[in-house]
Amino acid sequence: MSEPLLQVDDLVVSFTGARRGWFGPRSELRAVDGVSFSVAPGEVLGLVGESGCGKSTTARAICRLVAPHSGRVRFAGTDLLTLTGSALRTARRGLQMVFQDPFASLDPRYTCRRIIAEPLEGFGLASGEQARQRVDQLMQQVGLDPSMADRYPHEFSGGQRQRIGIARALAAEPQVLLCDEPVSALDVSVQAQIINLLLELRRELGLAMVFIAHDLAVVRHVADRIAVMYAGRIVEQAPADTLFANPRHPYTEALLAAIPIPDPTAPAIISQISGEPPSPHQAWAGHCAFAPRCPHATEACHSGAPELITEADGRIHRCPPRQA
Amino acid sequence: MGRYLLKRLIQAPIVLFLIVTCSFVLVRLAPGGPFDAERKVPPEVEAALNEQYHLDESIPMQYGRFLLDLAQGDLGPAIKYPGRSVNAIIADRLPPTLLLGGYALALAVLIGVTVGVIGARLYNTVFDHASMVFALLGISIPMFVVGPLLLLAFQTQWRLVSPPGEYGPSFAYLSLAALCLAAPFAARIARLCRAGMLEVVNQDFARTARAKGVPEWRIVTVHCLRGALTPVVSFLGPAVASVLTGSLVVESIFLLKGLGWEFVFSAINRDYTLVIGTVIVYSSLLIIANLIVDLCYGLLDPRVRYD
Amino acid sequence: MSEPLLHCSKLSVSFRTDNGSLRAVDGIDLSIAPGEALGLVGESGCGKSTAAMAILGLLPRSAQCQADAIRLGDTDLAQASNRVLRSVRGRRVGVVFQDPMTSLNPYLTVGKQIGEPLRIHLGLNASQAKERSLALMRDVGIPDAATRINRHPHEFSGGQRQRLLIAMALACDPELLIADEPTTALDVTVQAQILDLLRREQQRRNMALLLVSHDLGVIAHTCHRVAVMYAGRIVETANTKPLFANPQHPYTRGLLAAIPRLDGDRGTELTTIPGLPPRLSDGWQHCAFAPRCPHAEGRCRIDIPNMRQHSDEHHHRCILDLPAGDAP
Amino acid sequence: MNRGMHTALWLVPLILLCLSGLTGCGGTAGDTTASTDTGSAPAREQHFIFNNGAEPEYLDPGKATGSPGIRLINQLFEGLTTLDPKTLEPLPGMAERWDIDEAGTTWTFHLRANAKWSDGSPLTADDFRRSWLRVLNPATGAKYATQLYLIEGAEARHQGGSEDAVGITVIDDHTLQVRLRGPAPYFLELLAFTTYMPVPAEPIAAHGDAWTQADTIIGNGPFVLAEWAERERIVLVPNEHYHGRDSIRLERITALPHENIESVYQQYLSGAVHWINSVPASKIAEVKRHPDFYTAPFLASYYYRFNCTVAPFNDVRVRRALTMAIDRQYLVDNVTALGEIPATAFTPPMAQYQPPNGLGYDPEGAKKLLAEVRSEGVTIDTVEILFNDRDTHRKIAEAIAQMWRETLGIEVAARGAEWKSYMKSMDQLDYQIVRSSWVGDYSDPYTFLSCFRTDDGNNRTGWTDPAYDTALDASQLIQDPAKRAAAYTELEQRLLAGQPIAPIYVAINKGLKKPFVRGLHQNIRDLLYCRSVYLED
Repeated sequence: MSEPLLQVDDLVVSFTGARRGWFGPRSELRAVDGVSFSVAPGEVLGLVGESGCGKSTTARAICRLVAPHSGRVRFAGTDLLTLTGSALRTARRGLQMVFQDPFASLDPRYTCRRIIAEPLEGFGLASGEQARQRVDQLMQQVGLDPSMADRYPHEFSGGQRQRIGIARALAAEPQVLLCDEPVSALDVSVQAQIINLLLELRRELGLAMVFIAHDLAVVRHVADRIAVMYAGRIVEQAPADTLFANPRHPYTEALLAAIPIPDPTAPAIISQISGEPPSPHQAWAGHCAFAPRCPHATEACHSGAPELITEADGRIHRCPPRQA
Repeated sequence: MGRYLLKRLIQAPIVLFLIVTCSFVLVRLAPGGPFDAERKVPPEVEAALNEQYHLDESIPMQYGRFLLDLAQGDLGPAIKYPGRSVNAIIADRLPPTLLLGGYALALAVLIGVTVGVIGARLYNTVFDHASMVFALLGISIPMFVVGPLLLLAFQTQWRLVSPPGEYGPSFAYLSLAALCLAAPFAARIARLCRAGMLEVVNQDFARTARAKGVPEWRIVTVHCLRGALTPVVSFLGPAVASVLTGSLVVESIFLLKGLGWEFVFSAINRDYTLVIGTVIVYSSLLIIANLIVDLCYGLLDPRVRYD
Repeated sequence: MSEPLLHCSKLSVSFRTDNGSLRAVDGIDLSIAPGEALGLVGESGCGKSTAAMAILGLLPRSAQCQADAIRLGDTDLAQASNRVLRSVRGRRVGVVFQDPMTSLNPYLTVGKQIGEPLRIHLGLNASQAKERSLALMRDVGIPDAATRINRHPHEFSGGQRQRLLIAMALACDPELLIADEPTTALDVTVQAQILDLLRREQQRRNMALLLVSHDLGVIAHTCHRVAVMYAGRIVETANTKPLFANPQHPYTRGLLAAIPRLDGDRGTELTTIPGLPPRLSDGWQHCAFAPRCPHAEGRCRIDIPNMRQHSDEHHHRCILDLPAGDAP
Repeated sequence: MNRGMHTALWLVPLILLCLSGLTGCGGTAGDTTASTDTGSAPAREQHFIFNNGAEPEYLDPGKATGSPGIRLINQLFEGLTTLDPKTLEPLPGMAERWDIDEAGTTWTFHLRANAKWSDGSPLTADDFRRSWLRVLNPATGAKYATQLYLIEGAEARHQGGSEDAVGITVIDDHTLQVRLRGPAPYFLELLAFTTYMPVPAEPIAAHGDAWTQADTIIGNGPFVLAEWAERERIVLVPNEHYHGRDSIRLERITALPHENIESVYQQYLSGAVHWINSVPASKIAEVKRHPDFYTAPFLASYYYRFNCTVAPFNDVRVRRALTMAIDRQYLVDNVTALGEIPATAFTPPMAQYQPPNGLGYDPEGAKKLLAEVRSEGVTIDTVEILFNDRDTHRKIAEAIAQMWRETLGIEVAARGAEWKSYMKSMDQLDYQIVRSSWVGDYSDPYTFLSCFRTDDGNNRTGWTDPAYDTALDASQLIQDPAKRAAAYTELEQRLLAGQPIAPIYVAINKGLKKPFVRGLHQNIRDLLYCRSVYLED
């Protein structure tokens, strides 16, 4: 593997919660609890997990949209967390986000052209006629008709708005796209179009991506490597094929088993585990957060924090070897 | 909940203390004193009077004396009522104001909620439009216009109520006063309740109830009313304050001698002790009303947490 | 097919809006046999939820519903009075809604809410209703039901709330359960649990199920039969296995092909349906899918295609005969 | 739980309604009894109900200042003299006759043999001496003590001197001798004033300021206090020990303290009140058409004060110019419009005295005068009229501002202030021009003219004229009525020459009185004597 483009080390994002007892200390909520991963140039890392597991917060913390508590985010050789102001803005140019809700993330008062042109002018990449041409080019690139450039976001459909969001991200000429649930708000037929677009952009521009989603089938289709998050931690990280063929962590197993396969002849969906993921409002538990739902949990799982285990096949996970 | 209550109960006297201290200073800073009059009082008389009420002392001294008396529950002698104590005057004047205010609030809630709920159920019908026009009138016409109009109609023209004479106000007369005081609040409550109801009946849980075969009246009363009342309850806190201030106007129009009237009178006359006494009573009423409203949220909506 | 439990014929719903009327459901026929699970599938805005809600008259005021008949057993719900409709709702037909967070009344305890249909329809008194509610809560897998029956909905997790909604819908042993996107708001592991529960209760009670979903994966494992909707019309209906194995309508084929598969090749281009799902309008005068259909011919844009029989119980609304297994 | 909750919510207003219903029922029942009583009685019940305008501060004759209190005290107490209800002619009160020495300064009063307190105990000459000395004791805090300054040594006593030097001598139980500082023809009228009325010794000693409550008060007037429900009503019934009891016809008097004139007017229209002595300004046109409406001259002057200590008002020409630019006729015709009499002098006309003419409306003269001042380099750009914020005062101020603006080209601002801050500004000479009025205490110009003595607390203009002060004191030593009147005229001319004020009009009494109320006269001092009042069938 080449030198990573984006390296996240032990990232922690925490919030203070309610006071314990009458005069007790405020509890600490860890939305993201020691997340580490890296993305090589041109690589797509899938980040999956259920709602509230901290995957979106991770993306936001990397872009400094929320303030991380601790950890390190190295992007193209600089530590983003130590930068502020314009230095941060400049350093962040190569790292662009695509959001889940394309409508909420586009300013309704701006035309499509102005939205896409904003990073061009903001980063001094192009202006005037040059910018016009670049916007037309970007719109074509994401499959939008440049003649629609002067319309407002509400005049576009959901899929088209997501294309605008992608075009805006591309305008900054990034090396890494952080895609936060880019297709979950879309219908199946449109979702496929956007996935294809992202794959095409990756091929053409050599973009690296962090692709966040809760739909495992979509992530599997897009990502080279997949990290599975649960309750703020990455519980397993492996190349996509390896992960699906042979999940190591019991949570990954349960997640895979629960995916509804659109094939009535396939084995039926089985709910292997009971209970629900912990709410992010629950106080941070030091031990394995999955233990209460885990069919294999032992005494030890309920006390100590699970260590990261790196296996020979490049798989990293947080579950100690099970006795068969 | 317990902690919240305790916190509020600790807060209340502190808030009260601050209000009272501010009023104590402010009323003394206001130009003029209790003995200034059109006809100049001879200086030796003014000196004698000031001495009698300790107004010759420095303000900190007066304040200390006031606190000492207050600690014993004594609000002092009323300056403009020779021979009467503030305590006695408040004891005398508070009940009519409480009666009028309580009656008006009850009327406002009763009329407002009924009209609001019916308006929401008959959304976009003649009743709905008519009641909202009335509500708009109720909100926009001030009490000092409504009051004399009511008197003119019911007392002078139709002779349906008699003015308070020898035997104090009759029930009908009191009702008229309460109606005048209640009108703007009933109107606001009707609008809030209608809006609340319209919002709540369109929520998913109302549809769930409908899908269970729950009759419409039961959806309104059992499922939706509490939700629709939440904005009404938040309005009631400030409403209590407005009812208290409104009672100043209504008491004056309807010639009812309550505490509100006394408050205005004492402020105009710079009756220092009586002003502070009424301020204490009013502030306490407000603090209690707000506390009750806050606790009502919890009764209405189980999701409310007190922190 | 045995005598259907529910039969809707020519069910249409339009909405009055500021820009005229929108036809959300355009003359659909729907039948469910007793004990059968029917999946109603389609993309957002295709009218599937509207159609399901129209059966019990649960549409908002702005909707206008027309139908030749909505027969439930020997009752015609299309002609029924409000009183009759009320006696059917919750008693003969239960409904589970999409969003468990907002579909429960936050002001009432869950016990009260589950007990309500029992008291209204079966005339149980408070203690009887409570007892039955408790049993129902245990049935749907609420742990510690006895103490939590007096709790309010906000004290339950999302999955548990959906279980409570199911318990409420099942309270009077309905003949039909309408589940409108019952798992869409839930996480995948919880979704599996709820689907388990629905399947189990449906079989145990031999109850008919109308499952409305956009997720073909959910339908595939839960329903006996599937009806695919597009732009307010049913474009294809068949038993589940034939439909997935041999879809006839180009829209169904496109939909199935657009889903990334766990067993497919990663990183390859997904098959897509070009264009966008149609906006609702005053109703299409020809095949609504024609503008997006790669096979469309001139005649597709002339008339509304009729339902055609492909094989036993496999009908579709395409005038073309597509070769088997050919993806669009 | 939930059902209970809802019931509880609805219970609160219901209980409140029931409670108010219960208390209200008591009131209704009372009303019914009252009306059956009147129904069964063949003649009209002699129960006179009037609105007194406000709650009296004091019912203590020695301490009272406000007219609501004085109006009631005149029924409850009686001085050595009392006044004719119509003409205000002094009549024998507690004294049946009196002698005056030649100098007109020593007065000997002979009390009625049957002078009694309302508890039946005898009223003696010493009661008067004690009551008057009480007023003169500075510790008493009697605001009207100056009314007694006419008595020799009184002023000195009030300022801390000895009681023994005060010229009041008790000859015997029924004879009282008073020595005055000078011959004062109005002394007999003054003796009827509340400050000169006797107060009982024992209740005051026992209850202090609270002695005027219904259960403790002892009076000597035609009526006694039966009930004082504060802020609700005051009820008087005849005093059985009053010397003129036989001529008293009213059985009951109820005085209401309501201040909201608008509502009081409605009350009058509904018949619940027989007499109101103020009318709503907003309904003046309607009120004027009412057959019960009356107006009468009043011993009161409405005028504007100038602050003579600040420029440009320290220049008499400016004060005169401003005075000349006021069109009083226009004001009384169009602004106040109730029959007020335009005045160019401070003192209103009285039986013994016609005030001299001051400066009338003369816009040209005003312009010329002001031009003269301006030519000396004085700039008069903006002036401010201060008034206590009431509708009538505002209208008058705005009209005058308009006149000054148009005639003299001065920018005038009219500023309303709350009562006490208005008083404060006036007291501290913190104003330029301020609205004022003065009500006479007795029918003698002295009650007006003495205000402008340099050191008088009621001067409030900073105007000072030593010659005026000297002449004022000298006038009090003149016994001959004609000479005295001439002296007053001269004084008034001096005052008007100094022009510390701009007289505007003589005020009037106005009110509504039911036609069946008889013996209630509108006298020049607006004094009420119920002993002559009765209700006609």
